[in-house]
This record gives sequence, structure tokens and C-alpha cells, in this order.
Amino acid sequence: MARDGAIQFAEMTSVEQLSPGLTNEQQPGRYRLRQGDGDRLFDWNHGPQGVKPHCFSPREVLWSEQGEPLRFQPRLPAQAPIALVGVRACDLAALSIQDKHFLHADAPDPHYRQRREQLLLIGVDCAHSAETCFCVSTGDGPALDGGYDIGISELDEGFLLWPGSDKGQTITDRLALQPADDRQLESMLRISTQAAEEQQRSLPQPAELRRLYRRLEHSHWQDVADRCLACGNCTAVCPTCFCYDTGHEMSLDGENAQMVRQWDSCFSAGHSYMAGLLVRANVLQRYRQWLTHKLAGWQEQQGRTGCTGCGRCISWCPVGIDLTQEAAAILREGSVDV
Amino acid sequence: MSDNREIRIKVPVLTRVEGEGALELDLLNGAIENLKLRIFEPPRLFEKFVEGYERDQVIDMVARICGICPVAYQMSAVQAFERLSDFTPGRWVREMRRVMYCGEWLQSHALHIHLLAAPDFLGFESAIAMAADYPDAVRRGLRLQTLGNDLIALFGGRSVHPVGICVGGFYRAPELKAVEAILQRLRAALPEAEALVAWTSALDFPDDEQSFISVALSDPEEYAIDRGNLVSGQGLDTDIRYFESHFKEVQSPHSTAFHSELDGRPYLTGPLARLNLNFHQLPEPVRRAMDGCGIVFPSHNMFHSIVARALELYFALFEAVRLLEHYQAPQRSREEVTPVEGNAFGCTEAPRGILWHRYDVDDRGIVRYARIVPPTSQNQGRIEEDIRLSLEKMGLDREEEEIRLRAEQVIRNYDPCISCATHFLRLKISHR
Amino acid sequence: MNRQKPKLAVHKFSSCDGCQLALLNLGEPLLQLPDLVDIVHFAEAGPCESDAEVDISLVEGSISTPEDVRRIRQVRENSRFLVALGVCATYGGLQALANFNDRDAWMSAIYPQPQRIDILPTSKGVSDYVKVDLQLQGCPVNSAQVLNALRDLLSGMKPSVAIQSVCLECKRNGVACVLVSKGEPCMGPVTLAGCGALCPANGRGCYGCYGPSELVNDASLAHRFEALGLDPQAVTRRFRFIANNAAAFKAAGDRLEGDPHER
Amino acid sequence: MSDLYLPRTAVIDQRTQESPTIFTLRMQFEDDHAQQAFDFSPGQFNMVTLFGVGEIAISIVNDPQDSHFFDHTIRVVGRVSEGMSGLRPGDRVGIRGPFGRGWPLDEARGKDVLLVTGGLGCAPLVSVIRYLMNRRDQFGHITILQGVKHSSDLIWREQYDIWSREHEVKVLLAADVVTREWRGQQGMVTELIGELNLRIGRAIALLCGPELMMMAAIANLRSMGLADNQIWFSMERNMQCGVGQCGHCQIGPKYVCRDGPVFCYSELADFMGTKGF
Ligand SMILES: Cc1cc2nc3c(=O)[nH]c(=O)nc-3n(C[C@H](O)[C@H](O)[C@H](O)COP(=O)(O)OP(=O)(O)OC[C@H]3O[C@@H](n4cnc5c(N)ncnc54)[C@H](O)[C@@H]3O)c2cc1C
Ligand code: SF4
Ligand code: SF4
Ligand code: SF4
Repeated sequence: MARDGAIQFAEMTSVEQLSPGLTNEQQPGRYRLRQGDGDRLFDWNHGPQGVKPHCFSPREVLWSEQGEPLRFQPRLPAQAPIALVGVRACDLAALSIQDKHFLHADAPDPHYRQRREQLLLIGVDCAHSAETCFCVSTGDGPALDGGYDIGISELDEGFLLWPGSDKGQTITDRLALQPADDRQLESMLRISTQAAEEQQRSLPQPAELRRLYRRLEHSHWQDVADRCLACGNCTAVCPTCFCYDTGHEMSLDGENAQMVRQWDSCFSAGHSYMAGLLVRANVLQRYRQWLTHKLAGWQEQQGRTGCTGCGRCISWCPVGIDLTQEAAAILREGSVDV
Repeated sequence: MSDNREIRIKVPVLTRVEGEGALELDLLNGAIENLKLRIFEPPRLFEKFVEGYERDQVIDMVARICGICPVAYQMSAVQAFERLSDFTPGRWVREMRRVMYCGEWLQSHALHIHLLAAPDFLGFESAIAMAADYPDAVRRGLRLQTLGNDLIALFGGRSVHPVGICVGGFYRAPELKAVEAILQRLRAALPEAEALVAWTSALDFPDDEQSFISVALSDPEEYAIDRGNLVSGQGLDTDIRYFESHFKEVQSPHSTAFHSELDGRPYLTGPLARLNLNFHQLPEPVRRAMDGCGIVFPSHNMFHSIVARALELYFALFEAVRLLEHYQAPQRSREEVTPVEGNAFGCTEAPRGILWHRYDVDDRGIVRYARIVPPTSQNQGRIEEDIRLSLEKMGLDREEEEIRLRAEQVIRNYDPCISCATHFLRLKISHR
Repeated sequence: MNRQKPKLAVHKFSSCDGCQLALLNLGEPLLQLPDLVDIVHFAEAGPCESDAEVDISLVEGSISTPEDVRRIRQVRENSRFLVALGVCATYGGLQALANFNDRDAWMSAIYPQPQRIDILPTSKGVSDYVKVDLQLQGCPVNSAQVLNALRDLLSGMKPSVAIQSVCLECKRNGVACVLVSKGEPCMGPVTLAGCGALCPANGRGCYGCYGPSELVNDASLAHRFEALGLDPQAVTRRFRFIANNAAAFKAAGDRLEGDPHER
Repeated sequence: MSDLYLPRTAVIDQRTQESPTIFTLRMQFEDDHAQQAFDFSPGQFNMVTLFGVGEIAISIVNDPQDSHFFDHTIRVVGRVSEGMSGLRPGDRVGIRGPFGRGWPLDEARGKDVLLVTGGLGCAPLVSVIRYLMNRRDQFGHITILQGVKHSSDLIWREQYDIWSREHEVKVLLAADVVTREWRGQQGMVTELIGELNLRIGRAIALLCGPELMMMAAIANLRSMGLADNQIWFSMERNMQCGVGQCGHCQIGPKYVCRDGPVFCYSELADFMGTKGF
């Protein structure tokens, strides 16, 4: 839904709340909604947030405690089922990355799981790419590729719909659907091919990106640091970033307290704080941490980069810093690895 | 007791007033020889700060003159800028500004009644101490105050230096859900406010009629808050742009504040003045709250100010409910208002009285000169006059402690806001 | 803990009273306070023993007169733990704008008899005169910050203050960046978090009332503001605003004013 | 589903003040089953919660065979650790753990072990020293190099005396600044390394202390011929969760809490000494 000048997930009570013909214009550091005269419902790409806030809550209580005698009580979220409509391929890919992070066998996060289990995901093939999109180069879009319960492709004449999971199947089974014909399937393919062809940016391939770790002293880092505000917007909008911070909140009378966690960012001071020392004290070190982790570190940790090409960090960076360009510059210029 | 005492009463820090003031009172042979309400709030020079800033920035700046009535400052400023551009806000904006203003009245009046004034009447040092004997009254007051704060925050994010008002309207319209939630609380508080009126009017008031001039805004259509003409009980009725030709500010020798005079005389502004002039415009149910309590407006007993506040608090709730009842978020919460060069005048009824602003603005909307006359500095002359009359009436042969308490109580009747009085006064009493 | 109740004082200097309201606006919880602390000085609320020795002093307002200087030294001497509340007490407040100008000239422009008023040439934060144990930024500070700090102090802990930009709070609130989606010149990226990112939530750019955050890249942000169409003076005014005397914003303002093209 | 963030309560049995700023808490889980099931290896740590204040990572310093209790030696550096210094027997804390990968005991078995520590009594090594001492026959020569800034910083002095009397155990103490009673060496630990007669082929080095000290020690050891995979050390980073989720403790692609805190030099060689990791 359009809200405050951007596409956002919001509670919907009727289809009327979707704006036909709405598109988005995204450039580095700039995002605008445009009202076109078409009647397609999903011609936009995405807004500032993907699925992330619906599983990994921006702020939540992990547990509560009582002081005398000390007792800890679990506080799992009571999440009602929700359906997210209009999720894109890049965000589904990001979701599966977050699933892997939060639900990996050694330490599954019950809070994340509780929310995650209540999601019904209605994915949509992208019909256009924004100027900042580069999911083709990360292999995550623009067409849906798993991770959804129901998939949708919007054609001029209506919607193609298909189940992507058992849950989705039980729903599609109950709908009065017409089988798609070949021409329609062809249009569907054409639409996403066209969207793919529109993309102007690309990210170097993973093996190449691993070399970022060999270029920690490259002069271009300082070039980015001169522009970067260390504000953390990029991490907050990124659908895969998962850093969080915890803290206790005590009641005024001091008898009870609770443990709260909230999104943190590698751009904040607390992220690398150790008593009396900031491991990453300046903008350069923080940006370098972000980029190397996202594009190289994740490969070791998760078997792939932490970037699914959604381009949010480019659009929503207040000063328009573009990771595809920065990564390329660092890998390109000054050819010596250290 | 024949009075040849020399008493010097000094209240170096007036408590339960906003900002720092002092009282100095010297009595010699049973007569007041020296009486000074000193507002020593270091001058903050706000009128100079705003020079060179944009209109919307000025709205955020002048809020900082006072943490207790920031909305009033913002409203007077925004009114000035909009009037200058000959812009009349649409109905939604005007009504919602009025609601927000009601929030400030509610908050400020509740704060003053309970935390500042009531302890005087009941003989406590503070509301916190009073809460031990009057827990329900104090809690009711705090609840009403919170409600007022929340009403401001509905439009401005927070109640101190809210961030919602801009030239042309509001930065954002509140969501229906939030409005509905607060509306429910406002409705539920109506009986509490009505009870508060009864509670205050049952307090024990000294018999202290004085003659004074009341000045307030007055509007033919409604109980004036955010617009109206300048009106006095003595026949003044003029557009706010002519304020300067009737009201003169003089710098009193003993303080950093100015005080104002209307045609050379002190005057009263604030809740009692407003009720004295506009009581008949209150909605009927609000007026009825006064039935049978033995106090009628107009009243010339300054101690009735606490009742006036309670009644206005009730009105503010009533008005907010009325205006929010059929709330609908508008298409746009603000209109573009092109800056115009010229002299901008704004005046609204802050909780403590009329708050008059003048800005000279250039064609890019940058303020080049400002003059701000807050209510407290207008009341200052009146306060000094009142202390004098009131003490004389009570009898200057009383115990020093009693004199001091009475003088302080008189001051608190005005709810002086010394922070506001960037231009205002400390009481040192001395009997000689 | 079987100790005596800690003593608390609230002192006011040059200010709008807005920060003390963080306590007076607490609503009913205000009545809980006396169970936890012994309030010995809080003129606006009633108790008035300004010279008492206390465990915790909350100080609001900037230091702008010779008398203020004397008084703040006294407060320091009498207090075990001194907390500076709000932008006035931490950085001199909006009134520090006078520092950039000829205060005497301003005084005479406003007062017919300025010589009657004894003020310092500058308005500065408390820490410019005495040691401050904790600074809580914000114009005004909010109740939660003050309560958390009190809560920590009461249980014998050093209070902690989160050091982040407004942006992070804003994103956690689910608000779309107003700079990116509306072109509003927002100070959020260089402003310390703590307010709950109110301005963006209200559809406008942050105006920096919490003062600078930890790393302030003012040059980059100023550059961006110009690209949004602000002229150099308008950019300077963004930094030279509520927290104009905070080092990072002051430096930014001075530099921008110095030579708007030297970037 | 068990909640990996929910601490269990433990009761303090005993509190020992080791130095003005260092104290040891001996504690046990309130729940006996939890205590019996508590199994850790030297070098692992717990997340310890102080009511209403915070949760911090603290190494376990006793020998795993002590099954009725566990010990934490804590240095006061900030909010939480300072708060914990006020804990007394009978008080309770919250415990999550044990977490992380401990010292490479299997690799060390049968080898000469060099333990180098700097700073104020390096807790992560104490557990492994105790482990080695209690299983003296499984290991070769043991050399303990302990450096402190000031001689009065040294804690566990008697312990070192006792250990030094063990068979084939050498304890070398060094302080940058010494008082008259000091019986150890004067100077940096790293200087002492050069004076050691290591049997390079069969040695393993375990390091713990400030990163600069460790970097210098590693450089010395490598120049003496120790291979990268013979050098192990324990790292510290900000930790919020202890289980590899909060993202704070990363060094390059490694999580200190999960992949460490004990690392082999070869794993982190790229990042050690690069500012910002
Ligand atoms: C694996 C591991 C084992 C440790 N073992 C011990 C031990 O046995 N004894 C001991 O005294 N200390 C140990 N530490 C260090 C201990 O965790 C910090 O000293 C402690 O977190 C400081 O908290 P504070 O609140 O007192 O300090 P503050 O400076 O007030 O720190 C505030 C917060 O920052 C974080 N933080 C600060 N310093 C560190 C740090 N060095 N590591 C992780 N988080 C930090 C914590 O969340 C802390 O609550 C260990 C650290 C790690 C990572
Ligand atoms: S790194 Fe940027 S482009 Fe990649 S997934 Fe995150 S926000 Fe999207
Ligand atoms: S890259 Fe952009 S969004 Fe990210 S921290 Fe820097 S300025 Fe902020
Ligand atoms: S968003 Fe910025 S200006 Fe607005 S209230 Fe917060 S800190 Fe103050």
C-alpha cells in the first residue's frame, strides 16, 4: 500500500486500498511514487522494507524478570497469522537468508520462528525493474523462484496465480481459477525477461567479491567514508541485515525488568564497543565492515552473499552511496591484492 | 499589636511557579514601603535569535521560550505568518489547531491547579505532599494533565516543543485510530473535569474584591482561543495589529522583564480575564457547571482564578470532544503558503493570557525583526498592584509568615510563567 | 538495599522549563518518585533547599550569568552525581546563538537599560564550568531517558546512553526516510537518537534538537542539502539551530558560514 | 521449544576478592538437574545476567570436573561488571551457556604446552591451566608465561607458586613495573618468549590477553618457527547473544562467540592487526 510517499506493508481491508497504476521511481538517495494512468496493481517494485520487520521485529521483549527472588519468564510474541501480498523475489531470497541465520539448527530463535510461522507469502513477479535493482546479477529475481506460498504474475488481462507450497495449494484449490493458456504463460515470461533487461546495475560475482577481504587497505574506502554519514539506513532497509542489540529496562520501582532487543547496525558505536575501546571507531572502518561482511563474509557464513540485489541500500541511502559501484571500484582500481 | 515592626520579607526563589522569580517586600511601620516582584530569568534574547531564520524554523524556535506553553508560541507565530500571506487555513486545520490548543490548556491548567496552586489553599508545601491527604484529587489532576499532554502529542509527537505545526497547516494528520483512542479518553474525563470545577469552587477563598481591567481576545463566533480581537472590559475592541498603539511595555528597574500597561494602567490577562469577558460564550453544559457554587463570572476576586482554570479545563475537554467527534483525516494536512514581505501580527490565548507576536518578514520568508509579548510580563504590573491591595486588605499587622504566604499565593493566582517572561522577575520581602 | 533514600535536587538555570517537565509530566508515576528518592530541591514542584547536599542533581538550563557560574559551582560541590538535562545544560541551548553575535548590541536592542542586567558574553553548557557525570541530550529530554538514568543511579549503576543516529530509531518505527522519499532536508543522519524519531514520524525532517550524534559527517550532508535546493545560508541555519553550540554542529556552522564554496 | 535467550538462575556460593577490581564468584544452578547437566570445556564462556542491568560474556575458570559449581572471575570495567561486584553469597544471577569453542585440548594432548597471558589475570586460560595440571600425565612440558603491567596487578600468586612446583612445569612471571618484593622478571612477556627453549616441533602455544600483546607474541613465536596452526588464542568482542545471531562479535567472517572465542592463528591471520576488525 502507498503510505507516506512509499510502498509499505499495511493492514488492508479492501482491494480498493491498492492504487492502480502506481509506480515507483528509485535512484540513489531518491524514491518517489508516481501515479500512472494504467490499471495494474503491482507495477511498483518495493518500498523501504521487505519481509524483515514481520519476522525479525524492530523492537521486542525477549523475556521479563522479577527481582526478588530472581525469576525469568519467557515472553514469546503472540503473532496472529498475516498474509503479505506483493512480496518480490529479492525479498523472498532475503527471507530465506534470514531463515537460515535465525533458525539454523544450533541456535534457532524462538521469537523469529513464532512470527515466521504465521506468515502467508503472496509473491509477485516484477514487471519492471527500478533503476537501483540488480537482482539479476545476484541471481535472485526478477521472477519468483521459490519461498512463497502463492505466486502471482500480473498480465494486462488479469493475474496468473500458482501455489508455491502446501499452504498455498490449499488456498488456490479453493479458488475458481481458469487454467492459463500458452500465450499467457508466454506473456508472463516476457514480462519478467523485460524486467530483467531493464536492469542497469550489477554486482560482481561472489568469487570476485571474496577478494574484498584482500583489499582492506584500498584508498577507495576513504572515498566512500568521505560521503557516508554512518547513519545506518542501509542496514535498516536491507532485508538481510540481522544485527541487534539487547538491553534491560527496569520498572520505576525496581521490582521488575525486561530484556529488550532492537535492530542495531554496524554503523553505530555500540556495535563494536568493548569496555574502553571502539573496534571500529571511524566511518571508513564501519562502511568497510558492512560491505565486506555483506558481500564476502556471508559467503563463508551462509554459502552465499548477503545481498539479493533489491537495491534498497542504494535508494534509501540519504547520500546515494551505491554498493555496486563501491564494490566494483575497490575491486577494480589498483590491481594489487594484499 | 501596635505595628512598629520593620519586616523584610525575601523569597529568594518563588516555588511552584514556572521559571525563576523572587519577591522582595519591605514593610515599615505597618505600611508597604517597597514591593518588587523580580523576575530574574536571565534574558535569553529570543527576539534576536529568530532574525535570519525561516518561518517554519521560527515556529520551532519560539516554542523554546516556554516548555509549558510551547503550543501557544507556535500558534501565535503561525497565525502571524499566515495572516501576512493572507492565508486562511481550511476548516480541518483550524479545528485541529484549536484541539491541539485545548490540549495545552488542559495540560497547563491541570498542572497549575494541582501542582502549583492548590497546595496553597490546603496548606501544603507541594502537591506531592498534598497527595498523602488528597490522593484522589492529585491523581485526578495528574491524569487530566497527562491527557492534555497526549492530546498535544497527537498532533505534535510530544507535548514539550511539539513538532507538528507548520505554516499552512500540520506536517501530518493524525490517524483515525489514534484519534478514536484519545477521544474515548477525553469523553471519559468529562465527569472528572466537572468534578474538578466543583472541587475548586469549594475551596476556601479570601474575600478580596479588587477593581482591575480584564483584557482578552474575543471572537463573535466562539470562546476565543486562537483568534479574535483584543477586547477589554473598558471598551477596547481592536484588531491585534494595533496592539502596540494601546499597550506599552516598560522595563521595570528591578528585573530583566518588561511589564505592559494599557493606556498607562496595569491590566489582567488570563483565564479570569477571559471568563470575565467571554463567559457567556461557553457551551451551556460548561456554564452550568458553575450553577449553585456561589461564584459568578465576571468576578473580581483574583483567588477565583483557580476556579476559572478548572472551568476552562472543562471547556477545553468539551471542545476537544466536540471537534474530534467526527474526525476524518484530510486529503492534505497543509497548504503551500507563499511568503510575503511585510509586518506579521499574531495573537492567541495562551493558558496564561494573550500572547502577542510581531514579525517583520522578507519576501523569502526570513524573519528580520521580532517582538514577542508574553502574558506574564503583561500581568506583572497587575501582580504587584494585587499583592499590595491584597496585603493591605488582609492587614499588614499579621505575622510575617502569614504575609509571605499570602503574597506568594497572590502571585500564584496568576500562574506566572517566568521562563516565558524572557522579558519578566525574585520576592524579597522586608518589613522595616 | 537498606540504605537511606537518596536525595535528589532539580536545579534550573537559563531554560524554558521543558526538561523539568520530563518529571512533572510523568503523570501518576510522579507520585511514586517520593518512595524512591527524597526530593529536597525542586522549586517548581515545591521543595526548596537549594543549598542542600544531595546524591543526585538534575540540572536544567544553560550558564549565562555570573550568578549562574557561582550557583553551578555550588551545585557541583553539593552533589555526588550531576546530570545535565537537555540541550541547554549540555550545550548552552538555543540561547547560545547569542555567542555568535554581539550580545551587548542585542541587549541594547531589546532593553532600554541593558546595563541593569548582568550577563555573561556567552551562554554555555554546564560542563564548560564544572564536571558533569552524565549528559542527557535533547530539547527537551524525554521522561523515559530521565527515568532510566534515575533508575540506574538508584540501583547504583552508571546510567548508559545509547549512541546512535536518529535514522535507526526512525527505521525501527517503520517510517520511510523523509529525505529520500520527500526531499526534506533531514538532520537525522547526524543527530543523536533518543526522541523516538518524532519529526520523520510526523512527516518532516529532523531539525537536530537532540544535538550531534557520534560521527558527524556534516560536509557530506550539507552537500546533499544543497543538492536538494537549499542555499548555503539555509544549510548553515540547519546546523546553527537548537544545538548550535555543540562542538560538531558549531564547527559545521562555522565552516559553512566561513566559505560556502570551499567544499 | 526451549528459548535460547532465557537465562536460568544460579546462586552465588562464594565470593573472593582477587584484587581491588577483580573478584571471583563461585555459583551453582538453582536447579540441580541443570547443574548436573552443565558440561563445558576450558575456554568456553557463559552469558551472565545481572537483574535489570545487563548480560555479559564471562569465561568459566574452573576445571570441568568440578561438577557441583562453576567459577567466574570478573574484572570491573563498566556498568554490568561493576554491578556484579556487589553480588554476595546467596544472591542470584541469570546464566546462559556454555557457549563457544574452547581450547584445542585434543591437539594439545601429548605436546608441550606454552601458555602466554597478559593483562590482569587472563580468565580464559585459567580453566585450561587447571585442566592441564589435573591431567599432568597427558601433556608434555608446560610453560606458563604471565605478564602484568604492574607487579601488584598479579592475582593468583599462590596458585602460580603451587603450579611452578609441579613436575616439568615452568612459571615465568613478568611485570613492566615492579615493586621490591617482586620475584619475577621485569619486562614484557613478549621479551621472555625469545628466551624460551621451545621444542618447536612438539609445541602448542595458547595465548590470551590484550590484542597488541598477543600480536607481538605471535610474531615472536612465528619467528621462532612455530607454525600458524600451532598458535591458538582467545578473542574478545562485543557480545549481545553469545550464539551467533546478534552480529556484534564478528571478525571478518568469523563469529567470536560461535567459531571462537578460541581461534587458531591460521583462521584469523588476515584480520589480526587490521584496524577495524
Ligand atoms: C568470550 C568472552 C569471555 C570473557 N570473559 C571474561 C571474564 O572471564 N572475565 C571478565 O572480567 N571479562 C570477560 N570478558 C569481558 C566482559 O564481557 C566485559 O568486560 C564486559 O562485557 C564489560 O561489561 P560492562 O557492562 O561492565 O562494561 P561497559 O563498558 O559498561 O560495557 C557495556 C556493554 O558493552 C558490552 N561489552 C563491553 N565490553 C565488552 C567485551 N570486552 N566483550 C564483550 N562485550 C562487551 C557488553 O554488552 C556490556 O554490557 C569476556 C568477553 C568475551 C567476549
Ligand atoms: S545489500 Fe543493499 S541491495 Fe543488497 S539486499 Fe541489502 S539492501 Fe538490498
Ligand atoms: S552507506 Fe548511506 S545509508 Fe549506509 S550508513 Fe552510509 S550514508 Fe547511511
Ligand atoms: S527528529 Fe530530530 S528535531 Fe525531531 S524531535 Fe527528534 S531529534 Fe528533535
